[in-house]
Amino acid sequence: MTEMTFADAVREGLAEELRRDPLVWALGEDLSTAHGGTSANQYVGLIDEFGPKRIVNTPISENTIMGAAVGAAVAGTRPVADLRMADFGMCAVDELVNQAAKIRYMFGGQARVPLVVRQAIGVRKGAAAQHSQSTEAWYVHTPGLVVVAPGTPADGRGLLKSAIRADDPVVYMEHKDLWLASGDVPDDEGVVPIGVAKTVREGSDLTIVSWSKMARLCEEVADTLAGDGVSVDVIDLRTLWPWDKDAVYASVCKTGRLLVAQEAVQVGGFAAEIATDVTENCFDALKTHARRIGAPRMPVPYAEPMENEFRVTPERIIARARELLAA
Amino acid sequence: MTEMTFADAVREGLAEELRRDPLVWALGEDLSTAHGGTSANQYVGLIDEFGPKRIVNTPISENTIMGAAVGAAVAGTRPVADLRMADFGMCAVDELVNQAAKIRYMFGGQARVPLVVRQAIGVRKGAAAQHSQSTEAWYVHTPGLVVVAPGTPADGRGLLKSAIRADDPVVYMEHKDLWLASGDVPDDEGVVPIGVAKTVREGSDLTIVSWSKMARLCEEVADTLAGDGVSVDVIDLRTLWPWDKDAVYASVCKTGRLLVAQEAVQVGGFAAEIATDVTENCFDALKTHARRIGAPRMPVPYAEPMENEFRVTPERIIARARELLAA
Amino acid sequence: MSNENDTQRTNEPARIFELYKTMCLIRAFEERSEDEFDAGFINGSIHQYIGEEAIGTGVCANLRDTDYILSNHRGHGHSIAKGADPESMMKELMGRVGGTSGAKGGSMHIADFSVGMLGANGVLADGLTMGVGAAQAICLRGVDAIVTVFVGDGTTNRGPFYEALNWAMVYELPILFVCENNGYASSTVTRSITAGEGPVARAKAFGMPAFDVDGNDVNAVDALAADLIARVRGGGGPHFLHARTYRVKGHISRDKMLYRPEGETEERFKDEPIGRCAAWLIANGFEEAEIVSARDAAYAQIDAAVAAAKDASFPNKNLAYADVQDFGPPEPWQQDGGAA
Amino acid sequence: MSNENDTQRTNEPARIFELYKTMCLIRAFEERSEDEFDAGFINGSIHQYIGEEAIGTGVCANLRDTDYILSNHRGHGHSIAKGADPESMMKELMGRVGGTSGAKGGSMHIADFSVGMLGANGVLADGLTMGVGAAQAICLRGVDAIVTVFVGDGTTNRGPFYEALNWAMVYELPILFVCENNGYASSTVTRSITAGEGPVARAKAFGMPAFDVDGNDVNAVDALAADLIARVRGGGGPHFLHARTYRVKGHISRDKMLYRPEGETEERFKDEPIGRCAAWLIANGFEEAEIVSARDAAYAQIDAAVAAAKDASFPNKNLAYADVQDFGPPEPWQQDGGAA
Ligand SMILES: Cc1ncc(C[n+]2csc(CCOP(=O)(O)OP(=O)(O)O)c2C)c(N)n1
Ligand SMILES: Cc1ncc(C[n+]2csc(CCOP(=O)(O)OP(=O)(O)O)c2C)c(N)n1
Ligand SMILES: [Mg+2]
Ligand SMILES: [Mg+2]
Repeated sequence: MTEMTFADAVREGLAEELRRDPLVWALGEDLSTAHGGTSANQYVGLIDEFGPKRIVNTPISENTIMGAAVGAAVAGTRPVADLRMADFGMCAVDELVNQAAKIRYMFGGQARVPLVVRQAIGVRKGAAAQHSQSTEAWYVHTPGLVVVAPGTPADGRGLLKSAIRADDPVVYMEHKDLWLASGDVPDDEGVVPIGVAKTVREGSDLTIVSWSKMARLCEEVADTLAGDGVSVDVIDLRTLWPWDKDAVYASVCKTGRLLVAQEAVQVGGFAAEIATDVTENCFDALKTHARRIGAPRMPVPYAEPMENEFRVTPERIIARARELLAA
Repeated sequence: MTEMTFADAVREGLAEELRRDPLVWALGEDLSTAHGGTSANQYVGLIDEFGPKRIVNTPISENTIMGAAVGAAVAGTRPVADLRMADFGMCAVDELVNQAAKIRYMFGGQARVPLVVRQAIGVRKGAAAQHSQSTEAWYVHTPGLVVVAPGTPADGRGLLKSAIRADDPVVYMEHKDLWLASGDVPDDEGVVPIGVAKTVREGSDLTIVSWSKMARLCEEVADTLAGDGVSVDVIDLRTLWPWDKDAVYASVCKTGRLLVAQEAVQVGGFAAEIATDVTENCFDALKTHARRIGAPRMPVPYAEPMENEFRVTPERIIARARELLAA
Repeated sequence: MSNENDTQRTNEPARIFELYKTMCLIRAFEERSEDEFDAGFINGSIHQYIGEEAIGTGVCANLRDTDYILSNHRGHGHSIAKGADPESMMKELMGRVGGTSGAKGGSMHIADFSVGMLGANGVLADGLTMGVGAAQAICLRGVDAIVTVFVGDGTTNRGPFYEALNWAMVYELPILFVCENNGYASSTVTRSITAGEGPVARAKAFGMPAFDVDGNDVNAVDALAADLIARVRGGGGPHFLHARTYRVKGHISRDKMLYRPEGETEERFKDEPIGRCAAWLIANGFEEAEIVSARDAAYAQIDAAVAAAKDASFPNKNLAYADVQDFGPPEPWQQDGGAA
Repeated sequence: MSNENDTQRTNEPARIFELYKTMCLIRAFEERSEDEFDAGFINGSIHQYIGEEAIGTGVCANLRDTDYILSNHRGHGHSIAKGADPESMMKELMGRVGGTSGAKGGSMHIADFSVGMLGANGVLADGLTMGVGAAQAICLRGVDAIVTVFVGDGTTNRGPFYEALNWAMVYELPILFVCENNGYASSTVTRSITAGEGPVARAKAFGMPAFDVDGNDVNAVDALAADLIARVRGGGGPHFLHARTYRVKGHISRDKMLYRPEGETEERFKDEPIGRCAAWLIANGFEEAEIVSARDAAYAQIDAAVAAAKDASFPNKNLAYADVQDFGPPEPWQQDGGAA
């Protein structure tokens, strides 16, 4: 195990895949001239080892970053397209959803689209309305796509590897606030399989399902609740589609109580899917109905007191958990 | 009351608004040269009365159709932008979500964005993967947007009027299969308020919530189930955000059973939101857990036998309803 | 149809006769599909290539099987010209077993990857951005191939078109852009919504060599395409071929063309490429009878394709659940025994 | 700062002295915001306009309060030049009550609709498509106003830029496009990702009159802008102004510019517009002391703005729930007494 930041771990993972398979390459804005503070940080130095044909600095052309990745995947390579933020990803929804997600299907299996598209999610302090969105629910709702949202350096690296090796298009959503967060990363290959959740706290009274940065907050929540004598199973989904139903069902059967916590706007979010699915499939095991928590349905405001109103904080999760435990 | 098609009723409604308010205008591809078989049909003849400054035939430039509508709304007019299909709407998600939905908020109320964006949804026979998508769930999940999905000619006309008069950006999603469907349209102004559902069948055993074309299928379902002695409340939501919680809660309190039916892909769809919300708010009234039904998570295939596998048919809804009633 | 012999000189009568046959095959395919559409055997919409056959034919005659093309909504002609089997295509249009895309795509998603035809497309301009990516893949893999992308005149007003032109130049990609200027974008006269001198001037603004040709003259298209494709293949970077033509039929087969001035179609049809090519062939030593029998053979081939398609069965409904993705099942209907 | 008197001749020393003051105000604003950012009083990111002041200043001096501008991520200078109050702007950056956008937007969403500044923008190129729409609204409403949109060199590779150029020409809209070519797109040298001769050639390909100017020479910018804006206002349709400049600072204030050749910044800074303008003013009859005191006044004004911003309170958290939309509540937190 080596301790490193999320950004470093993911860069390592990418470098390892670039070394392993000459058909892997990366494209995006500023990838080979990287400077601090953006996802581009995760490419620092790669140009020296892999050259400008595999670490491609692109024009500011989101449609083409995504579209070219699709074309290049169809034509036999494994591109990793970086759209920097899910907010800019909106400029390329068409290429992702109408093309990448459908090509295998609508051409009857004649082609595969093995690409990874990175689009970071989450609120970063002061980033405001257009640089803070979490859109994972859109892509879970989109047939043809795999969606991953790793929440630790090890998972960031390990899931990037799986994403690159997958023959499906994978939407890789990292949280901007995690880039500088540190954690232990295995010294071996450390591949993390797609579709497998991780139980990061074990407990018997309540199941909390979450992902990305929110899973880290839920660990805090579990620790706090442990002080009250409440023992919580915290499941970090890591992959949102296909999500690990077995792990969640098993936990809910054990605890009988489910809370799903997400950073995204609550209305229409992915938490509703999990709550509904679990209700449909584990109804008899539930001691009370499933709950979820997510942000108010509003854009992300700039000033801190207002921004905090958008945030799903540990305190808010705890309040919801207590309500659930009392029911 | 006059019987007319959805397309005609909506064209009438638009013409009436164009007459009422000189700041209303429409833009989109082929609007002034309309030919049969597309949403452009709904503009036939308007150019003659309102001229090319108000019925604007645009270049094939989806980003700008949407972006220009936003700019024109901010600058004091009320544009109706037609993107033809939700699938092409994906080419303008950025302008809709990053700009239209956020401008009022991120500029602290300095501006309003009174626009309507039409993007038709739904499977039309043989239209296949890129011309059949139903993406209402994305926009319900997007703060700042109103989402309407009328399912009758009268609602099509009446909600278009409300959408045009609203100061919020409104995503107006009509179903392609309804364009040629007929229905009674009131001879008066016939404004249909945003946020108010319509109970289209009254019953006491089961609540079925739906919208758009699916609400019509649910009427059939209710009629069939009536033959079995099951009496069904069918609620046509008409507006998806804000959806009429009062109407749904009241119905569920009466029937104790909820089924939500949608045409869109089930996973991550809007039905999950309704099921979760109702479960959270009317749990004690529920005799069994809420159910939902939606399409398999796959692109829409072309050939009929496969296409039918995508469809949420009355038979499938009935099967789900019976399962629910038996629980 | 691919042609392995790149050094063969263009405009030789024997070669043009081959192009003539390809054009006839496309024309027959389009006419018969309209009939079958009207008869209810084809669902959705079909966008026909009638009157534009010389472009796809002249261009693809200079491509190899290993070269890629990316098409748009009007993809039947490009497919046939690139060598796709018309019978499998007709099965696709009729939604039958044996369709090029397993009956999952239909007309708007016609594709035959085995001959480098990477697909028609229901979203305008997306073939362009995908095309530059395919060209980048070619470079990365170090294979000897080029990419050709077809784009309509109306589509040159979509932003991705410019992004793709710039991108192609920045990375000096082996790609040929072919703009088929048929005067219309659906029901709209393209000039009425297009500023400046048009596609050639726009391409040149990106430093891309751009050339104009009479798109109804298959000899001229073939000759120019041969030249430009040789340059692209030789490492000369992206090139732009602008072909002037006319959309003889409606935008889709159902289109009544109420927006079109009376007589325009008939007037412009006089210039259609197959008749012109036939006249050239006769002037260059072919017998009328040879030409007629070539045309008849094309129609016979398509009639046989139609018959075979009608004979083919519809796909099993459970195939709907195949080829969605490796990870995560499509969650088929449980209650009526959908696929496992 | 708006100037109601359009007939005033450009390049009069008194006028240039006013422009000088505006440029100093922008510079002072940018320098002080960097300090306050570093001190932790400003969150998020700030994109500074240092070294580019002559463009926004020279252009906006020829606009009226009733004209609209649309900006991009680098919007502080445009706002001040258009007449926004620096104190309210500083409050916005610091997230305080009294901020131009009620502290909801911060630097990247700086806007002052009362002076026709319709907003900075966090998404590149979106101001362009919105700008043509605003110009269409002007025509529909029949008001006497024009639109100016600012766009960076890097952004000219995004598709919507071309759509907007074409659109503006098709509808002959009253709009001026101003391309601020500062040589960089974040950490990338824009030329390295841009094909052809650049923005002017690209604009011309759409038939748009396009002109190039030394963007560090406020006299030249002012004169060209006066000319082009008069043409736009006079019904001459869209025009394109390409201003060459240099981004003296990092892309954002935190940017260490490790990608930039050593000495480049210092060398290029010699050409910065405020020093050049000061020299011109002295050569045209102004006293050094007048110039120094004008600059000092600008810094004093901004220092006062900073002080006032620090004195202002933070907005009540419940304001977060205001101005989302009329229909449908944001569903605020119930459990901790959020807004009603
Ligand atoms: C992004 C997008 N916008 C709109 C459409 C609808 N549409 C299909 S074809 C077409 C006209 C295309 O015109 P052109 O590019 O000239 O090609 P042509 O049909 O003339 O071959 C339109 C508007 C679409 N398929 N995709
Ligand atoms: C659509 C989109 N893509 C990427 C970004 C990230 N980004 C912000 S500014 C910038 C560089 C812009 O360069 P240029 O247009 O030259 O403007 P400058 O910063 O030089 O003023 C980038 C890539 C963004 N904000 N929006
Ligand atoms: Mg055309
Ligand atoms: Mg720049």
